[in-house]
Amino acid sequence: MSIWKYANPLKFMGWTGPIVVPMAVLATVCILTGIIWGFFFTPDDYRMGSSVKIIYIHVPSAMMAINAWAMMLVASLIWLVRRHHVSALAAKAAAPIGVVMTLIALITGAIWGQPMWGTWWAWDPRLTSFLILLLFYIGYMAMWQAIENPDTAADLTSVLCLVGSVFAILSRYAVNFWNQGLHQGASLSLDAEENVADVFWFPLVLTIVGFVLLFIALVLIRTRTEIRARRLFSLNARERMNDA
Amino acid sequence: MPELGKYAAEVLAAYGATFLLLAGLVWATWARSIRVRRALEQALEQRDNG
Amino acid sequence: MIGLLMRDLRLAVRAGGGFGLGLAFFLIVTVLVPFGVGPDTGLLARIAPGILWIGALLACLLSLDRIFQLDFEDGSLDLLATAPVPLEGVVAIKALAHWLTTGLPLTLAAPVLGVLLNLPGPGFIWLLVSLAIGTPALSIIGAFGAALTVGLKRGGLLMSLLVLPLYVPSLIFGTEAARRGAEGLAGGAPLMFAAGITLGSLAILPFAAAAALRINLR
Amino acid sequence: MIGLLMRDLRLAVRAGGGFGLGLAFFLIVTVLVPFGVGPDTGLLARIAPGILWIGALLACLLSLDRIFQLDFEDGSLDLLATAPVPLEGVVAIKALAHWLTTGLPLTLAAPVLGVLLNLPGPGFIWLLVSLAIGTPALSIIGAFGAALTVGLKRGGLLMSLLVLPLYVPSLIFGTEAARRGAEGLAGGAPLMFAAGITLGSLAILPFAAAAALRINLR
Amino acid sequence: MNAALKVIDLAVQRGSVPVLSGVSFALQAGQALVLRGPNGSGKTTLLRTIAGLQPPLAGEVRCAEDAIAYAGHADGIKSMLSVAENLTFWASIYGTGSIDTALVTFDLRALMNRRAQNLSAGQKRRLGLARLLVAGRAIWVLDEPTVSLDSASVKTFGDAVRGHLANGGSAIIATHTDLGLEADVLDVAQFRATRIGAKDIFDEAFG
Amino acid sequence: MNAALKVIDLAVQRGSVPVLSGVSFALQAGQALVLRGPNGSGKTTLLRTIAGLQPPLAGEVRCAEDAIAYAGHADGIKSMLSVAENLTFWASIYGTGSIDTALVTFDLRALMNRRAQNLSAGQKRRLGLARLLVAGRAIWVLDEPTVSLDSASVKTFGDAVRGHLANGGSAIIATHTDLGLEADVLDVAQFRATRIGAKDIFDEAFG
Ligand code: HEM
Ligand SMILES: Nc1ncnc2c1ncn2[C@@H]1O[C@H](COP(=O)(O)OP(=O)(O)OP(=O)(O)O)[C@@H](O)[C@H]1O
Ligand SMILES: Nc1ncnc2c1ncn2[C@@H]1O[C@H](COP(=O)(O)OP(=O)(O)OP(=O)(O)O)[C@@H](O)[C@H]1O
Ligand SMILES: [Mg+2]
Ligand SMILES: [Mg+2]
Repeated sequence: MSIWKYANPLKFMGWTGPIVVPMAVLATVCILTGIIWGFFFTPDDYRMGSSVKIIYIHVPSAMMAINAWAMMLVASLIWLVRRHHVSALAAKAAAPIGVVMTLIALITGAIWGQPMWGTWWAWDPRLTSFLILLLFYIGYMAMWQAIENPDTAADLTSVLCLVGSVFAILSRYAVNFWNQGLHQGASLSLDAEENVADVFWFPLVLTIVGFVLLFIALVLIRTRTEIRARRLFSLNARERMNDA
Repeated sequence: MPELGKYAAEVLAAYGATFLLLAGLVWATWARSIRVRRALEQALEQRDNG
Repeated sequence: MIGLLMRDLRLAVRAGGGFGLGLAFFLIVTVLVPFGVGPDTGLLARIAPGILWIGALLACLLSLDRIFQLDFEDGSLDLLATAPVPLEGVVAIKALAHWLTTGLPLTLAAPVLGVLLNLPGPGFIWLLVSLAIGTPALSIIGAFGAALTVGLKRGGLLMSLLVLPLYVPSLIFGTEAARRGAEGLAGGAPLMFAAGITLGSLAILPFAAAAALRINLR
Repeated sequence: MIGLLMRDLRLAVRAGGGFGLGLAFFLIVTVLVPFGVGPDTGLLARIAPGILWIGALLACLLSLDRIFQLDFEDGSLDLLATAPVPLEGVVAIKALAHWLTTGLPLTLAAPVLGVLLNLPGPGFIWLLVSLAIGTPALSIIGAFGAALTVGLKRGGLLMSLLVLPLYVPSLIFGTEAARRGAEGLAGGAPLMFAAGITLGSLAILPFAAAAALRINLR
Repeated sequence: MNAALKVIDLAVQRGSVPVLSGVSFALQAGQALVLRGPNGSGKTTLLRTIAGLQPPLAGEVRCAEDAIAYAGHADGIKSMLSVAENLTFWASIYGTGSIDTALVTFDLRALMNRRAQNLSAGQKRRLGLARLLVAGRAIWVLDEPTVSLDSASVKTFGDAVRGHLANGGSAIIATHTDLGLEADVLDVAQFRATRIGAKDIFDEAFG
Repeated sequence: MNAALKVIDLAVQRGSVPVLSGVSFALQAGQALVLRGPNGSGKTTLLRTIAGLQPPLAGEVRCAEDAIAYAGHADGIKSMLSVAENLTFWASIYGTGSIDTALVTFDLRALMNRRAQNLSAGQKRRLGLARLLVAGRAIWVLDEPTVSLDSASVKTFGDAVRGHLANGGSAIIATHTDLGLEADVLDVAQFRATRIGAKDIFDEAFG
């Protein structure tokens, strides 16, 4: 028996059932602790003042926006190669979560930009590539919407996801080339010099973990829903078949 | 409530928007989950009875 | 395969003039811009390379949905899929036909329209070269988008939505080259990137598009 | 006639989301412009009202060819022409449905997209009002263009060509109002002209479009 | 008795080429007329002219206003709408009442909520014909109505036409197959337009 | 003798619904098989699966590579090209020689330079069928080929099929009308897919 057996829809429903709720609870706890810690018990930054508190939602959501797409890419590949339905449906389930994460990163960034850079929006590479990512998400979801037959939709969206990923990375480089930008560098790196101060670091890591757990919990719930919807589709189709 | 200084509006707006979006996402996930589960149960019942 | 290319070219010419109309659309977009942004020549000169590239891109985009849609509707695509030609080849040929009837005339016309937007002197040759190198990518990416959406009613708009983000890298490198050229700088580096994207797309996308077509036909 | 309106709205929503897609196209055009002209915010702010108007116009234009084309292809138009409803009314209803699914959402979205182009503060309300007043003219003029080209294969591109010049007056007055507004001036006068064009088109074009349809059907 | 439809010395054209000329007949209420003729003889052109979709080259079609329901090669079905939605739409356009009779007559009850996209060729055709019942018009003008129908459906269709005639309606039907109807047959081949004496070439070209 | 086409325990689906299952038959060279069945019984779906346009749900279709010529409800005719141009295009795609035999067989010589747009329904269909001769394939898979043909053209078509069989070809034809062919008849209604035992419910849904 390989690990693929867990991708059987019935098995999947079985083993995910018990872990959904604990996962959701754990996610809530992590996010709440991280946010409360960050919001109430960390000092202001000497340069950014209290606006630094936005970091606790901005950075986790930005990371999850990218990670959600990465997960969709892997799931699409699995569907195309091994044709496990759960995999295709998980990709479908992740997209709306990714969109919301992208939107949160964009909106909190835009709000943050007003005091820091004096503008809501600038065509900075990081910001721009997020906008492009948003477009990819919208296109991907529109594609799922537009096709009635679920298997056809799974196939076509998977192909789109693969090609889209290549072009998303290309755009990232293109945008960098185009404009050097205002945005922060990577400050979570181990390189001490660019690192954010420890006081910000701990609550931030906690919210990041919380967002990851939240993502997993939501993907599980949504995938389970999609599996049921898929089954419902088959039943209805069969029903209509028998009527005819 | 900590002292937010001159950035109070920005910080609160950011948290508020995030909260709204996350709440919307969770609600949508929840509602659809329940709706689909009901519909499926109904369909199964209909199939087994009819 | 030559037969297919000839047929597609002939249809493009017969069906109300593939060349003429793509060009005319490009012309009109270019003409609308001064109405929209006002007649200040300095301003127009600065935005000229970008607007010309965007105009070419949109003119290209508008003609995409017919790459496969008509053949799908009248059943030709079913027949082509069962004919002894590889579907990848069909995609490549159709993209080529699209480029010959759209990208190529647009490229040749762009410098002429540059005059309308006060494009600075050195910009002309760079614009021409960047379009010549960039538009083939627009056609093959477009063919991929068209293949993805071929079965859908009103797939045209969905296709635009899918295709435009894919166009971004080509657009950025293409306009960057043209803009640097217009400002008298060297645009060699972005041009190389644009060429890389075109070659990469030509190598990979026919396969992706053929796969999408097969899925849509079943 | 209500039945026709409801059917068209339903089809627009079913066919992959009429609203969503028109909007998305508008969004993408707006996003592409900075890629084309470069990230300089001052420059973007100056061209913002014009670009937003042109974007709305193109988004509108792209969805026009389906006003009558699909109904023509599947024979519905033949049947509507022999049904006990005046063809003028059919045209008016179809233009209305088009506006509800395209012009209206575009108008509402334009201010949001204004942020991306750094549209100056006072410009927002003027942009909104000028679009609200101008876009109905775009829909009815578009319906006329669509009626003229309905029978033709690949009429889409020909239609763009016919319709764009007709859009010029609306575009000029609309952007003028929005631009004056963005610069903090009063844009009332151009707005009046735009309203005049809209009302005039609404009064006359349904008849012209119905005549064109009758000719194309025979 | 007054004829429901009267065609007098009609000449019809397609692509500005005269196809038929001198067509005359009258159709009484309760009567059906079957048009026959080999492929390309001009049946479709004649029917479109009678339905008012194209102007006659010469002659006249006399019938009451808004009396004709036309059904051609294309069915006017929206593939994104369900069977019931398609019919309801036409019912609202013709201002007639319910679609139930039409659904029952053409055996579409079971398919009612199916998207038209997902119908087979014959099921689509049945939907197209059901529109005739919803239109509530007196004169049916039908162009090859039984294409892709199986024999049971052809019989259903024949019954529907017979019912229509019994209610005082009339029908004119172009077909290549046997519908099992008691109807007069008109062979359109006899009306084939011959080239008019090419005396004045320019007048002829602008006829 | 080896079968030209062998279908083994085939199950076909449409819109992820099983339509037919357990279909098995063999087609010899020189043999024709007529598929019958009421509207919506799954003939089109079966033929598309045999032609390789959609994957089977289960079972197998065995035949030589590139042996099948498919002709469906839609004709694949370009209305802006002339009759001769349409055929020449397909001849070049299939890499076969001249189009003359096809033109003569289906009586299209006179219409050769006419745009397909300006053909009548039956003339268009003849053009669609002429493509089969140009394809030069051994197995013809035809879906309601005689729709809108007049009786003379139906006879022409029958002769063409007979000629094809005599040359060692074979044909499988779905139709509702009588083609006057000496062919085996297969009623697809008997293969109607029934619900599979609902043991593993999710697997069933995803079958
Ligand atoms: C709409 C605007 C913005 C977007 C789309 C955006 C996007 C991002 C992204 C993608 C990351 C990287 C997260 C990761 O490490 O994976 C990030 C991190 C960060 N952003 Fe933003 N950002 C925006 C605006 C801003 C603004 C205005 C500021 C403050 C001046 C800011 C400050 C930061 C900081 C401090 C980090 C953490 C850097 C790190 O740890 O890597 N961002 N943002
Ligand atoms: N532009 C044109 N120029 C010359 N002849 C034309 C033109 N358009 C159509 N025709 C011819 O007009 C004739 C009438 O066609 P019509 O469609 O009315 O025939 P039909 O009787 O309906 O045939 P079918 O039984 O095949 O449907 C055909 O012979 C057709 O070839
Ligand atoms: N998405 C779907 N869901 C359920 N049933 C479907 C779907 N799509 C098609 N069907 C049904 O599949 C069946 C098979 O259709 P098919 O086109 O193969 O029939 P056919 O035998 O060719 O009929 P005809 O003689 O009318 O052409 C039909 O009953 C059709 O209604
Ligand atoms: Mg006809
Ligand atoms: Mg069929």
